[in-house]
Amino acid sequence: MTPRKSAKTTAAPVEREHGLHLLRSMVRIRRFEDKCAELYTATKIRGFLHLYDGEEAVAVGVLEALTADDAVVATYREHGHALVRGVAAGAILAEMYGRQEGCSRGRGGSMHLFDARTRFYGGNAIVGGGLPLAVGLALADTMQQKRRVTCCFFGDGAVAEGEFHESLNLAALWRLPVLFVCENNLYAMGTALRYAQAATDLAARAASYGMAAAAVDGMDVLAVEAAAHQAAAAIRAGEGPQFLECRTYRFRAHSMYDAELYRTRAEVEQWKQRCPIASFTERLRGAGLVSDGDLEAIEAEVAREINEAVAFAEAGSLEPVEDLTRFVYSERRLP
Amino acid sequence: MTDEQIREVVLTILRRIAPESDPAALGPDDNIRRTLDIDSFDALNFFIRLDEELGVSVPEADYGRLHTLAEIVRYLAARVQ
Amino acid sequence: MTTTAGTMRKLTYREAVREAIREAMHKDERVFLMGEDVGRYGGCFAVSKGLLEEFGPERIRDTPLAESGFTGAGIGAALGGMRPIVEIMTGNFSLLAADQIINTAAVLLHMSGGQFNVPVVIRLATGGGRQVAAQHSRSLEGWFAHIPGIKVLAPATVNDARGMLWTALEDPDPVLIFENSNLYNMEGPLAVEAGAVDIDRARVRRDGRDITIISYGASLFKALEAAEILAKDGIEVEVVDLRTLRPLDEATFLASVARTHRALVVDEGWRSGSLAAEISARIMEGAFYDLDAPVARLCTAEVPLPYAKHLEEAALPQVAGIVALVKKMVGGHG
Amino acid sequence: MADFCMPSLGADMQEGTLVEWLVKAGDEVKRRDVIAVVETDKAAIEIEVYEDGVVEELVVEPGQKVPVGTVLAVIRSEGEAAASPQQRREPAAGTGGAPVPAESAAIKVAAAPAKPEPAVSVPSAPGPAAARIKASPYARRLAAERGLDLSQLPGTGPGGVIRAADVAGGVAPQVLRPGTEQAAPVVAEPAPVPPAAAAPPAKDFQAGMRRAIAAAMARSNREIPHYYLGLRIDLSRTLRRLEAENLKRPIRERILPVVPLIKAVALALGEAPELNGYWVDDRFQPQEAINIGFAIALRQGGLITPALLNADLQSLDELMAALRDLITRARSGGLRSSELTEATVTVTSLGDLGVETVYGVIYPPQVALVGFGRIMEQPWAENGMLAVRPVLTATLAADHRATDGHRGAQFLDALNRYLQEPEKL
Repeated sequence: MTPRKSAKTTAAPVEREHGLHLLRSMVRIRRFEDKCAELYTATKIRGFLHLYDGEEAVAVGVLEALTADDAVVATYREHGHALVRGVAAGAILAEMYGRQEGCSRGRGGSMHLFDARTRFYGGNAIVGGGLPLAVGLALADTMQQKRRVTCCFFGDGAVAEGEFHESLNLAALWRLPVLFVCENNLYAMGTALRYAQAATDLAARAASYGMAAAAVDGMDVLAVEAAAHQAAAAIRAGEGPQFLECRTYRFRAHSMYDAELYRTRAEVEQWKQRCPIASFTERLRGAGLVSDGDLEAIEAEVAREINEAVAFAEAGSLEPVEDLTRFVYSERRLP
Repeated sequence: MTDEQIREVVLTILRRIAPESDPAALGPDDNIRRTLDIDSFDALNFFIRLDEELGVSVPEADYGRLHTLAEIVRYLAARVQ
Repeated sequence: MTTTAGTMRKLTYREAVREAIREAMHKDERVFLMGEDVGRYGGCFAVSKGLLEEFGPERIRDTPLAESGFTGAGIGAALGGMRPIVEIMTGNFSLLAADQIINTAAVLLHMSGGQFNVPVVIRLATGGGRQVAAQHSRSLEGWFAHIPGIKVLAPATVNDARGMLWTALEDPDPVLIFENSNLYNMEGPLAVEAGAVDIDRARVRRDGRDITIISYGASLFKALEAAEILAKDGIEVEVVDLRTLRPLDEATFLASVARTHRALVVDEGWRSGSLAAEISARIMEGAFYDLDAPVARLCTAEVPLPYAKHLEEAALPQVAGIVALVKKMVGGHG
Repeated sequence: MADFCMPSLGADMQEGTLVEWLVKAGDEVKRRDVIAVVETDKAAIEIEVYEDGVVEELVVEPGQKVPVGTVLAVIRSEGEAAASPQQRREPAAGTGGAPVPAESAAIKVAAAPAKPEPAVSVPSAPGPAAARIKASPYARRLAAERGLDLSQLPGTGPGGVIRAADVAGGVAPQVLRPGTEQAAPVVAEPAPVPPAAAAPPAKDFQAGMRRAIAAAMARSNREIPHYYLGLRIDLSRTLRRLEAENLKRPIRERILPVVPLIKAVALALGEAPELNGYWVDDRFQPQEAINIGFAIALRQGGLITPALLNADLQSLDELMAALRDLITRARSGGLRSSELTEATVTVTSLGDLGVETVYGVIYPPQVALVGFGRIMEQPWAENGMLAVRPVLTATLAADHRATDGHRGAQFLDALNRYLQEPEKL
């Protein structure tokens, strides 16, 4: 099998409401991450904090292709995925505050957001570690004749891990319903893809395992959405796992701060010109689908949501220290 | 069973119960409890052994009548076939 | 449970494990077995021989040599509602799957604040003594017993080999079952109606008053054999079979030590940072004032296990060594 | 040379008064010989030496009070050459004029073997009393519970470690033999001494037990402010019931009167839990289990108080069986050390010997001892009627730190109540 051609950016027509919805989703992520950065500097949030600025189109576009029944396995840069998947902003923020109202009761923090209701399986912070998990979830679905998709996000760094190759092989071998989404932001922490991989065409490498693979412009939410829909449809049609490489870029440091010695300001600025939110806004505006009033309304709505989330997190309570050793083993037997 | 045999059995039992003492030196009319420093547990064990060896079951009420070797031998002689 | 001699039968440890798998698969259709060579080959140790024919390739699932991948897939499948039994051919290879076991299975419940439990069962052959040299003779169960979030079982008897699997499958959390490969051929009695057993408690396998030997797995039988020999010298050894290495049932061995006042831990792991070290420490913490002698440990010599038979035997805990050590501990002058 | 030091005869002992020397310079001494008497706060205690050798010098004079660890005397090991005058300081005043001891030392030098042992045979460690005592944790606990001084116990474990069996006072016969002393080089002495290991164990054992009892009772007397209460109890109901019961039974299953007494004590303690436990670390530590230490006299002397565990929960038959088992084993040396340490209270019954009233000494760290005298027929007035009844005097010796007389009285009252309702025992 050969990689599909990159889905070209098209001026695909988009319904106004849907366009506003996609835009709103991306803005929610961006503003949420901004708030996280602010709260981190105010020491409200501690630990590692990996922000998603610049990559919003990937999470928003891909998750559009999933139904409520499907499962999501994400990485440690997963605030946006959780948010778009439907985990409440307040619960995510409370998690980062270490409050028991957090979506993981304050046990996980920024890197380990979990939510059973939306089948959001983390929040996995071992690079490559989420892939076998996704394969297993898909295996379970297959064995139980459940026609669901498990969508697994990972970065370009994961491609170097053995678990990437083991998982792709297993999924292809057993024709499991996994949507592998590689968020290729060109850097594994601070090591550029070209310094880590002999072959940098990741879709081609995935294809070598015998699965359909495509690369898409990860800065274009419509392109991502279209590719994801296509891949998900193929999976649901029983064609086995699909691989989607989303070429994207992170605007901020790897974690909260790094010296960014590994890339130039100019490079960052160049990518910022392709900001998925700004470019999509322009397209909507150009098509006459949004007004300034719409944008203001979105911003106001998002600001309100975030303010409420901050208030929720601030008001959250600390889990009693006596409960420290809970959730090491289950408190109930299995049914 | 002769008195001598009975006496020998009694002394053997006493030796087992009170090995630190010397039942052989016991005079026929010495108070056994006092001479051999026998307490009520020893006494009970003594009567249990008697029962085992000679088949004579001494009722509790008779304990008070048996203080000396002579008394015991006489008592047993009347009851051993 | 009372059984009469008439309802007992003999079978090997291997057969007991196989029966346990078979029964579990009949009982619960969510149960399946996956691992390297479990299907067409019949299992490296022939444990799953015949099961492929009975259950088919979906449920007796051969995997590529990708320990992390298929162990992780087992974990994911458990998360997705199945009850997988993952066979990692030997504990040595578990190192390739350690990320999935330790970084995923053991922590998901906690990281998710109690939302996602992982009811996976992972079976691993363990132990030395078969001249398969350094890379195939490790006893890493003590390592895994270090990790909160998983349970670690070490069935020694045929009864436990038969009964622990189902209990493990019913457990909501990841359970690792270390089967000592030297035991697979061991024959033992099993009640016809034998079923699941608990995985919570250690067992006193032999009563004694002079010293407690704490052991598990294949070493248990060395301890019991040593106890027989020592009994002829009037030394009554109490032998505790840990059965579950995590969580440790310390109440049982502490109570035993409180009775005997001496403790020897026989552990096939290496001594430094070992399970034996943990047990020693627990005894210090929980039974210090009952100790009449320092706690002793008999572990594998701190070398990678050599191939040559005499060297391998010298490296592993043996009956003679147990006997000598116990005599030294119980005897008058050390 | 070895120093013979003021021993520590209890953790709380800081100093002691040398009362008397039982040896003089030049005397030969053997390990375990008593060579001095030391007075502590309350008791005069005989002190043994732990070396075979010759008294080189008495350093401290009788009447002097010195801290623990002070050198009282210097003992020259057997086979060791006497110190040359320039190595030794001058003998202390009071042991005679300077030339005389110097001369006697010279004579000893002449008597020493031709081949002097190298100096390494001289223990360089401080004397035995000052040396850190090696004892197992369990042995330490046992010794503390029984009020024994570790320095007085022989260590038979590896390297001379004191183990539980040593504390139990030779209960386990195989550990009686001390085998760890530095084997003194055998020298051609006029009267060859048998190796220490050949000393008759029974005597050692008795002496050890005597010392153990001495230490415990001295400590009790020193530390525990006792108070005593007594009550005469009509035993007719209990005895009548027992006789009726025994009449139905073969001898083997008969129950002795002391058994219901013990049971009644156990039940009464349930109503007075402040009497059941230990005084440790300046506070009373109640014990949930009621384990009755029953004092058993040994015919060869001494006594031993193994415990009847959970006596309140056992039937009379079970208690009788347990008691018989304990007594048999106590007298044949088959007790387990744990049985000697778990008592939470002690019962002493001296009625067999005709004693009317027992005034007990509490066994530390316990806080109470119940004593029973002889059951005697006595005139007894009840409801205005005079009758002859079997009557027993029960006494309570209790630790005033833990309880007051009021509580003790409640206990005796409960005891009496249970003995009037033998069907409840």
